[in-house]
Amino acid sequence: MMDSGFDRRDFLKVMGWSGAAVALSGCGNTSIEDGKETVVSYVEAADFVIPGIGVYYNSSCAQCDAGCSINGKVREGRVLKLEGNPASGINNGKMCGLGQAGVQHHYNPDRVREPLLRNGNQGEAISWEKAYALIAEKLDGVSGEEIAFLSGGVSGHLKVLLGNYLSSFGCKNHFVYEALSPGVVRAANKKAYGVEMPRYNINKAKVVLSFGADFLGAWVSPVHFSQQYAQFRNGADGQRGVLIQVEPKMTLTGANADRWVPIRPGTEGILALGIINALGTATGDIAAAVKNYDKVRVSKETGVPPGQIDKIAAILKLRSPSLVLAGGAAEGYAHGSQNAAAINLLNHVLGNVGKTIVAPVTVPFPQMAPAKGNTAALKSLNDGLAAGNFKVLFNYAANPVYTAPGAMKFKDNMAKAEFKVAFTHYLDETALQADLVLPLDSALEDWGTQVPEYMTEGAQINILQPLMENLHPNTRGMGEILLALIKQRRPEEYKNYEDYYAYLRAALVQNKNAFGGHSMDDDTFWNETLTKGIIKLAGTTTALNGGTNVSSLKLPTPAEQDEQFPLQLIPSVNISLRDGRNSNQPWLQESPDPLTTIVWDSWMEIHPKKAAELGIVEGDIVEVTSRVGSIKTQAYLFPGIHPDAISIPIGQGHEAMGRYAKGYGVNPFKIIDTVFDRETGELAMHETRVKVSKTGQRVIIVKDESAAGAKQVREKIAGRVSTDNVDLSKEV
Amino acid sequence: MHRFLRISVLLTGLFAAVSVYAAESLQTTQMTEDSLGPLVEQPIEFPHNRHAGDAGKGGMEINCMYCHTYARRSAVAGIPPLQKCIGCHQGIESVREAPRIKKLFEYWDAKKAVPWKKVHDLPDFVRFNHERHIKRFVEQQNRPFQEVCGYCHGDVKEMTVARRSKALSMGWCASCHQKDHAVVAEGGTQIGSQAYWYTFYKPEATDGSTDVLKAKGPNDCWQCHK
Amino acid sequence: MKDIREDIAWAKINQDVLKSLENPRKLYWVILFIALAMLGVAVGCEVYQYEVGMGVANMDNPHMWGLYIATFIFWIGMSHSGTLLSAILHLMHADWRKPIYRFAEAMTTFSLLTAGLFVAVHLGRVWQIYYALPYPNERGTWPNFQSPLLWDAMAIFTYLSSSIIFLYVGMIPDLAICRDRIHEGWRKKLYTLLSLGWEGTDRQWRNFRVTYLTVACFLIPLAVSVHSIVASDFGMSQQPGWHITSFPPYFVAGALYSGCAAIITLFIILRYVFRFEEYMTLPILKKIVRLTFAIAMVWTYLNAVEFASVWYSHDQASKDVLIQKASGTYAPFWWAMIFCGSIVPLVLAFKRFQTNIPVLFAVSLLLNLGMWLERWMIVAPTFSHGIYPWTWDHDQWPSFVQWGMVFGSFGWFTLLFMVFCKVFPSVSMYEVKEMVYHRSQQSKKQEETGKFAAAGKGAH
Amino acid sequence: MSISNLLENWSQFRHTHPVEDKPHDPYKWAMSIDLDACSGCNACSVACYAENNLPVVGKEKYANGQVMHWIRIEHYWDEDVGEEGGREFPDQGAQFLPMMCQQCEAAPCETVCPVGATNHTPDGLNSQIYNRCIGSRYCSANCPYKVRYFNWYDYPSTENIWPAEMTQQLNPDVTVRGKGVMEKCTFCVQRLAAAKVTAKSEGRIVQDGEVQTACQQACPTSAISFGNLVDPESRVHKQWRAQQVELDKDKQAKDEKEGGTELRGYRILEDMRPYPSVMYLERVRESAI
Repeated sequence: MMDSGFDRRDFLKVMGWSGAAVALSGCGNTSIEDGKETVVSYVEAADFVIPGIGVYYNSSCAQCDAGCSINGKVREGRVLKLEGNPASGINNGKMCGLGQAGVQHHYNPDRVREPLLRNGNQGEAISWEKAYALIAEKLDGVSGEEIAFLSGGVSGHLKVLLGNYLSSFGCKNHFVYEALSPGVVRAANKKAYGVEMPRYNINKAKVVLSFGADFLGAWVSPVHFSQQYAQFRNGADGQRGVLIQVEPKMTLTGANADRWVPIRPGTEGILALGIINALGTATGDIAAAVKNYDKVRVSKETGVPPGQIDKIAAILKLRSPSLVLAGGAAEGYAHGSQNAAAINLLNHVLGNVGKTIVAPVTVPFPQMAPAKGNTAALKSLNDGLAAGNFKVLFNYAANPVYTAPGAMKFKDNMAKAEFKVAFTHYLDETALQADLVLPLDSALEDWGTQVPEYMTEGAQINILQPLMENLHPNTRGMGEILLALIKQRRPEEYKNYEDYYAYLRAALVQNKNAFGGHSMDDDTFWNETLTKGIIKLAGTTTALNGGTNVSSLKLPTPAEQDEQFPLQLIPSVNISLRDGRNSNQPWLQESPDPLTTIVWDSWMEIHPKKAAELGIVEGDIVEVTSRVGSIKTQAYLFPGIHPDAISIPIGQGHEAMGRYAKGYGVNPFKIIDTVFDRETGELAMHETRVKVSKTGQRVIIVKDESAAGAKQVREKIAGRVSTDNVDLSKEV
Repeated sequence: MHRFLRISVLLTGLFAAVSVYAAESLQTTQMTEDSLGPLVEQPIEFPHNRHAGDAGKGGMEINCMYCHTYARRSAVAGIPPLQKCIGCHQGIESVREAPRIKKLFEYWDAKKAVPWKKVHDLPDFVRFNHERHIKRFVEQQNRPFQEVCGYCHGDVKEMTVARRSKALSMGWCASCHQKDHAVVAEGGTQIGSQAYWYTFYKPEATDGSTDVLKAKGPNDCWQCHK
Repeated sequence: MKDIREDIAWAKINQDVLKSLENPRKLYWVILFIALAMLGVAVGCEVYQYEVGMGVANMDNPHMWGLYIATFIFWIGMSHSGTLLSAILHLMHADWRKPIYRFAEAMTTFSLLTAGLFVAVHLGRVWQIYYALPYPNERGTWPNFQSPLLWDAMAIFTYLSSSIIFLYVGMIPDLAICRDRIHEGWRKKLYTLLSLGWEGTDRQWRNFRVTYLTVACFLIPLAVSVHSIVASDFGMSQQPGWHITSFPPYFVAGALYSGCAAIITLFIILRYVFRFEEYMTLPILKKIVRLTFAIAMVWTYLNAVEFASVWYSHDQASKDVLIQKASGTYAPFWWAMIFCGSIVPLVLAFKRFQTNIPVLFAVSLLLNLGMWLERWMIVAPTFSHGIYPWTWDHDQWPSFVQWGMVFGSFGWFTLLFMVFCKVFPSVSMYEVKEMVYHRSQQSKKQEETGKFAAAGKGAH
Repeated sequence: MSISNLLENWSQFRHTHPVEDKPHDPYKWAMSIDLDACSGCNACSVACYAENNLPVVGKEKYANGQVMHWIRIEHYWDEDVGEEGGREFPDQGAQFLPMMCQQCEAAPCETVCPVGATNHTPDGLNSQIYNRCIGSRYCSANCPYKVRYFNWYDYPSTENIWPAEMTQQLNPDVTVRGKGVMEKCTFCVQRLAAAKVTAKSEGRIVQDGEVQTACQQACPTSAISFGNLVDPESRVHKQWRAQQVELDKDKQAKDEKEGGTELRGYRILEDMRPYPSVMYLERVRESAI
């Protein structure tokens, strides 16, 4: 397909004078014109470059951590559209909306284009040489302990390089922070199965009982799970899978469930134990642990009717194998670990371990394995900053000023570091606090490798490669920057690598035997790798070896009614905006939230019954007050939420990050209590209690849903049929 | 009163007749009429006549497809990369010092594409497909390139820089699409089965004696406007 | 009371009518200026809309059509009364129409001109409006003859041109009078040109009568068809509330209704402004009022027919639209329409109000308002509450651009009408003369027969 | 452009729907959407924005109902959820429905356009010709599904819709629409055209799976199938046949049967006789739980 990477870069060039003018004059040029426009032409062109015909490159999606492989369509040197790469086991050629919007990350008009140095409140454009020199100067005489590096999840060669850079000045303070991470579930899984993230075979389960795991929406690897879900619905042996979702606020997965069970927030573990009790198949320790969780008590504490518990137990008993998942809604409490442990216990009791929960494969290069982000890291960083332990702070792919709970006062603590460097694409909230802002290449311009945390049958390393020439001449790849920085410290070791591309190529080609390139020469192997965009490996399988130790399982009985703050705040995760790092991509802003169809704003979901009690109607601007603060947003009456809870989506309320993000909606992180999971130290996102009061203002909510209130009213628009009345076996 | 009625009937009839005549006759005039476009000044005054012209007139009879190679593979004909010009011209010493060639090499040395101006620039909502037309008329009907290309581009081998000489209006395109064209002519390549034609009209053997399959061009709007 | 005094001298008629062409009073200029200002608002709105896009009118999906189409129907409807008075009543030999038909016909022409503008204003790409014309072109394409909108355009264009011809032809003898009475200035030239050398010879009168009659005959089917076609814009679609077979007669009745109401309004204004009490007499007014009342009842009946046929049908979507009209966000307007269109005209049933000018003036304005609301209530609720519930939208209201354009259209109409009244005789002189002559002949006859009868009686 | 040509072509343009005697051959593009698989994730909609140069209109215009999504995800609650005496919670979930132009065979929009800017193609698509459109919006007024979107503003020149950088993303195969024209889902006609050109040059017809619409390609649960209904080998053809849904019927024979049917294929607003080309498969819910 191509000769070598360097020639290829030439072809990535945007051809013609302005690709933009060609496309945009759509309805402008309405008659024959002679000699007004210029023809797209080349100086030199490879055979496969034909004007008017797309060229496709395989790369990887960097919009979230799921690690989907993409196939980018490039025309005349411009990347137009991303499709899924069918060769990837993770997304099999499919793409979510978030991934599609990757081009808007690349073409975003608000990207930082020059290295910026703080000068008062202004950023002053400086050269890269100066920026690098400045970093060297600031690091000079600072001990390794005084340097902190904050990043989002990193993996692959970037992680290797980063580790080497940090160790070059003896820094061990690498904080890996993801605002939304299944940190508690990982820990509970480690205990129950011996691995942090086992492989879930949703497609092989006949019943999936999910405690708030939004696997179709934003949980772990949604595109992969969505495909499994489709197979699960068709049924491996003709029997359609049954999905039961237990959660206080309906997620996208809940909306697709056969039975959505609203539960009192925080009592998920109790219900899990209640189901074990109702199953009656447990023996020994487990039976003893659940013996007090009879239907009546469980029903009283969780609010789930006893009949419902029986039904769930019956269907789990009847149809095997099943799969029980613990997700965001169950883990977000001070006793989140206990909840997750109780839920995992259910899998053991049902005998799902080894059937639908199987051993994961990992890439046999531990140094490349993903550094998994969590929220406990944020707490220790924040504590360190507050104590003034860090003089220099690096920040990459995290935006803690926006995502840290308001009560942490991260912004103030960050100011205590003397020199803050942000490697960033946009001037987000955190970058605005930095002293030096270094602009990064977009994921579609950069080289790199990715090792996804959640992998399918085979292990894979994803390749990131540029789909087009740099849009802005003065941005650089993170790998490129790290290489330059590490050359400051260890020039001898890295002098052979002219740039990150050379480093990456050398690193991969060196190990080509491990990557299945035995019989190929270096160039062939490299070209093959780039063409495929994925390196598939046998991988090593970590066996499951967890236990069913129930001695430490202690589930608190739900707290009594809190008079002052009567409602539980559920910061919900929106399928497209997630933790807000992609909020400046207009396609996502205009993509309606599937359940409420609200766009470009935040809202507060409240059950109609509760709303009637409080005298709230749709569009009322309400003030949501917690112990740490208050925010104002519009109320939306939503039947899919427990009456004791309200929910505000995360991802909006940016105070920076450009024209498409700034000033839309509110940020619920601002009012989240700093309560942590007792075992893991992860932030307990659902532990905040709030009160809601009307402000007297009212707006018309901007949403796609109509005055009919999401009812079909007359004729059949969206049909639904019960399994009794359908024969799926005859279907094609 | 009768006279009055007579006059109005007469006038109405006359109007109708003129309209029908105008409507019917337009077709033929559009087919043949040449509509000369303005002269377009190009960065280099490229002599098409030297390259493609008849040998008798000092031309070299180079095939259109030699340079405009994309036309048979893509909707867009494109302009040959500069590389192609240089490929020949670096071996042709005789004209090496000619001003136009010197300019050409200036672009090459600067590694800058020549900013050629579009001459046949259709509105942006019109999508003409070169590939299909060449496949249809050059490969299947075995007609010479210069005739097929010339149908829309005029007699380029007589020009220096190209100049539009056909109307290229919608009616002009449509008038050709409405004609029956033989599917395959002698010496042409038969491509696939007949199913290929069914997209728009099944070809009909027009008269029993010749037994030649003929078909019209597509006439659905989305063929060209999307 | 008599429709007109029989003893008015012909010279006085000429004098009275031509007086209306004299230099205008101050009030005239004031009104003209106001009308111009109103038009200015509309022009401003149109320029804004043209530059920025139709979105500024606050239309959306599903509110694809708005006040433009509603007001378009209103003006088309307005035009019908002129034809009713001038053509239909002409054929029926109702000679009381003679003093008032001229301005009614002018009204027809001008309201059609106004309506036509609304078509242009409504289009998203008005600069491509010629695509809708069937003429040989270099694209080799025709417009779509299946579209009711195209029939509409054709019908309106035909109706407009016929109306203009009818207005002009009927004016020729009067123009000749003007030519003869006015001796200088641009008007003299204008009248000379337009009167086509009218001498009043027998042959000219004979040809004139034939032409006039022919155009009148031609105009009547046009008038009926124009509004039927406008109705088929709606009736031929599948939308709930539109897909009703009674729409064409309903629209025609509505058209005549609003036209008659407008005639009453203008009658009163002209009568006052030009002191036409001698010609626009109360008995004539009474006749129009009674006609209006009759049409109002027809309209009410057809309305009831429409509701009933929707109510007793199985078309749930149409029923919902009807319920929505009566109880949803459009309810105030819908009930206002019922009130203005069906309740207010009941006033006209009382004899003492039939000649009460202030009451009639108020009533006629209310009727017009009601008829405008009727058109809006046909267009908007169907869009807001269509077949597909997901797209229901009851809270999208027209923006100032739409209102400005509607407002301005009245200015445009007034402007045209005011100019017409100052340039052309708004009362038909020769026909009033005819009327006076016929009436005097008639009364003479009656007197004679009366005498004869009396005499006969006496003889017995 | 001649009278005789008009009369001749009239029937060709107007009667290519199967209700008349002219069946599609060799192509009839059709779709089937499995609502049981659809999770309502919006990936299709975003893919459509990317493929078809749809403008992002922003909050203010969205509030005015002027959004331009060619494919929208509707969600429905059961009728009794939240009603007086009804269920308190939507405990059987929501029902998602991707709604786009149904490419009706007897499309209500086609007959009413005054300039013939929307026509039926021989492939059974409902074409929308931007450059012919004069913006009367009659088509949308007459569309039962309200899936036609009007360019209320000149989006290319509106601030922040396509800033200079973002214009580079625009698909050159799709015309960027200016103000005052109607637009709607095209079944990605630019992809169909490209596939047909390839197939034609190889002397065959387009095979199943050779061309995908953008929404279909993105859909993570593969709920959308698209293909040639005429081709007996295509998945869409098999699905329609298995579900006993016939294109040219306004009432399916299976629905007439006593006791209903076990098949879940249906078309929306079928009884209005637009003969839509999109078949939906009903969502299934477990009765045992």
